[in-house]
This record gives sequence, structure tokens and C-alpha cells, in this order.
Amino acid sequence: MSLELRYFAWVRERIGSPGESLDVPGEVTTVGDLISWLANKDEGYAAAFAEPDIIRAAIDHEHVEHDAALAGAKEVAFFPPMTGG
Amino acid sequence: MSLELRYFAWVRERIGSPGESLDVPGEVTTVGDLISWLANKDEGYAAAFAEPDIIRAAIDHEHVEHDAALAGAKEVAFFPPMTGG
Amino acid sequence: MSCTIRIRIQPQPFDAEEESKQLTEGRSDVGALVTFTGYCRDEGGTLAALTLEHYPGMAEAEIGRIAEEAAARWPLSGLTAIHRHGRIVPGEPIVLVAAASSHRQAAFEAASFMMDYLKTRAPFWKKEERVGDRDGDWVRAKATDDAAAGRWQKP
Amino acid sequence: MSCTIRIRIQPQPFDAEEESKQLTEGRSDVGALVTFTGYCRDEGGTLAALTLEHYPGMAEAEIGRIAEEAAARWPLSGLTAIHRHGRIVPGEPIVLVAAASSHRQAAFEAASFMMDYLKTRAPFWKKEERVGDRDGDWVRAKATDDAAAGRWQKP
Repeated sequence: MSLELRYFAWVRERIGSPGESLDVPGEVTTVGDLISWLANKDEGYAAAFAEPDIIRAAIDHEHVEHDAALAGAKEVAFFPPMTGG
Repeated sequence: MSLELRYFAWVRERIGSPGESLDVPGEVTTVGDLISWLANKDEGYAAAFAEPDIIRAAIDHEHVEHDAALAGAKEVAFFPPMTGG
Repeated sequence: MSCTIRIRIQPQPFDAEEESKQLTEGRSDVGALVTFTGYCRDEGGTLAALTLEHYPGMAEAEIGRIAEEAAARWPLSGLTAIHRHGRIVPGEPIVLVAAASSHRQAAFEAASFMMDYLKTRAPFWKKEERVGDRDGDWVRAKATDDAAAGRWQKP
Repeated sequence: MSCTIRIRIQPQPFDAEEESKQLTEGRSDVGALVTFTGYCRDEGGTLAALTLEHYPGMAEAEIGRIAEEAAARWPLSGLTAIHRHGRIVPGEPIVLVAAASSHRQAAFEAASFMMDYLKTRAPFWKKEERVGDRDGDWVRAKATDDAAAGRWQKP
């Protein structure tokens, strides 16, 4: 599956990139699977996803939980809890 | 006892005056006594104080209940429930 | 936190932007400003104007007491209340409350408290002027306004 | 009541007075306008600036969803939300919410709801720039903000 990934705030800083296009293997079916898979890519990803419970995710501009399915997703974003307002 | 009386809104309209200086007899010791005494003055006062329970009162610019003592009061005001804001 | 309280009772319109500036300009400790502006509505085209009568002297004193209470209950840096009197036509502003604080919840609650108490304790009375009939009624106090003010009473 | 929703995400400052006018000018059915302006504080002189990062596209979409929810819950005639991004120094405004309604409680609650949800759901992140140390930390989300947003959840 081909996905556009977007990273924000310290997730972006630790990965060292604002985003990328990636082909993810078929066994990666949920947001949580994707986090685990990314965390194994290198030290930067490992640092970004060291505490997966606090990572927020969005699929195609909508907040989702970690158990959300990736099927049909075009853009998946990962970021820390929001601090706007 | 000599008092400055002030009337507002429909209390003023029914009495036909924005206020007056009055000498009230010694047996009139509370705001409630004053309302009863005024209500007997003429038809206008009677109409103004026909429903004494809904009349609000202030002594020297502070809200008071009907059982408030008049002792020491300079200015006593009567008016309907407020509708500002 | 010391709170600067400004109270004005006046017939003329007010400038909400200018009042907001007085609460925030030149300072960097204010995190939140909440303003409330109350307008005269035309009630579906039936209302020509409102005439607001007030009790001079007591109006300033009572709104001052309400503002002091708000400043004691919430950490405010500034609190402004302006209430107009006289004849006001639909679309015109009647009342302004502005509350500045370092915290948003304090600013929201203080402004809401001010309005609930202004409605039920400030000595103002509205008389309606109906379209095509210059002799209108006095506005009746609403039980919902008393209930709104009751929310703030401490147990 | 049909509610006109205006959402803007922009780096430049906004004009709260102009936004208020858009919600009230030329209409006589608006009884209440509540505005909230959130400012950058200097935190006792220790903060030099905040840099706000956002997720373009999602920021507009998410704030739009929050506004639609507010318009569904309260009888509003207009609801405006403006959120800045980029570098903002103490004393400058960051966010504006303005809610217009015929009823004051609706305007207060809708504006307060908008702010609680903007804080916890709009995709913005603040990075601090400390005085004398250009490498600051990312602001941490507050549990009190989550609790504030939780107030609005229906049972």
C-alpha cells in the first residue's frame, strides 16, 4: 500500500523530515501497525514513536484512534497532542 | 422621620412623580411598613404598590429586603424588578 | 493579581475596540480577553426602540459592587462594564462587558457572571416603543435571568 | 437559525473589531456577541516568542467541524474563528473566536466550547523561544485543557 505520511512538531523534528511517500507492507493494516513498523526504521523514527500512546494520528485530515484501519487512506499524519488556541 | 423617596419605571409612572421628600410617622420602621403606608396615600400609590411582593427597594443605593429597617436611611427607592443588561 | 475596574453609565454609544485596547495594549501578561456586547433587537420588526431608565448613583455603585465580586472570584487583570441609558434603536449596542485574565476560563466566567448580575441587579428598566404605537410596555423581568444569576451563588 | 461560519488560518494579525462588525452590522436580530481573543504571554519576561506550526488543510477542516458542531448545539447567527500560525511575540493575538446569537448564554457557551475544542483538537503546535536561548521546548498539552473540553461531552 502506498501512503503519503506527514509529521508535525517534535515527531517531525525527531524523524528529521516533514513527510514522505512510502510503500508499506500488506501486514500493516492499522494506524497502530504503521507506528510499530515506522519505529523500526531507524533511530530517529524510534525516538519519534518511543511513547506510542501519546502519538496522535489523522487519516486524510481527520483525527483517528490507533485501531483505525488504513484501508483507503491516502494521507496519514502523526503528531504530538495539540497545543493551539 | 424625614426621607427622600425615589420611584422608577412603572412605579414612578403610577405614582406620577420621580420622587419626593416625606415625613413618615414613627410607627413606620421598615421598608415593608413604608410600602403599606404609601399604598394608602391615594389611588396612584395604591396602583404602584398593589402587588407589594414584586416591588424592589433600595436604601441609600443598596438593594434591601422588605424587612430592612429604615433607621438611618436618607434615600429610599422603589422600583420593579430590573431589566437592564 | 490586581484588577483595574472601569465602570461607565452613559447615553452615548461605546467603542468596544477602544475598551479592549485599554485592557490589553502595552502589556504581555494578558492571555485572554472576553468581551460581551448586548444589542437592541427588533423582535421580528415589531420593536421601534427601547428607552432605558436608570437610577443615577445607584447604577454605578451596584455595577461597581458586582465588578468587585467578580474580581474577588476570578484572577482578572482588568474588568470593564459600560451600560447605556436613554433611547436605543434596534441594532445599537446597549451594554459592554470586557474581562482580561491570564486564563481563558476566568475571563469567560467573569464576563458571564457580570452579565447575569447586570441583568438582575443593576437598576435599569427597559420600556418598549412598538412600531406604529408609541405607547409600549415595560419589559418584564425573566425568571430565566434569575435562574442564570442563581448559578453563581455559593453553597 | 442559519449560522454563517467563517474560518481563517493565517500568519498575519487579525482585526477583532472588523470581524465583530461582520457578525452584527446591518442586522437587528443579533442580541449578543461574545468574542474571545487569546494572546501570547511573556511568562514573567522569560518567553521571547512562540512559533506555531500547523497542519495545512486539516487545520481548516477540523476547525470547520468544531464550528459546525457549535452551530448545531446553540442557536447562533454567526460564528467566526481565526487562528494564526508562524512566529508570534508576547502581547500579540494568536486566536479569535466570535459568536453571535439572539441569546447571551448561547453566545457565551458557543465561544467557550470553540476555545476548549480549538485547544485540544485543532492541529497546531506551539514551540517556545526563550529569552537568551533560541532553542526552546515544544509546549506540552495540559490535562486541564482536556478536562475543559470534556465538559461539553454529551452523556
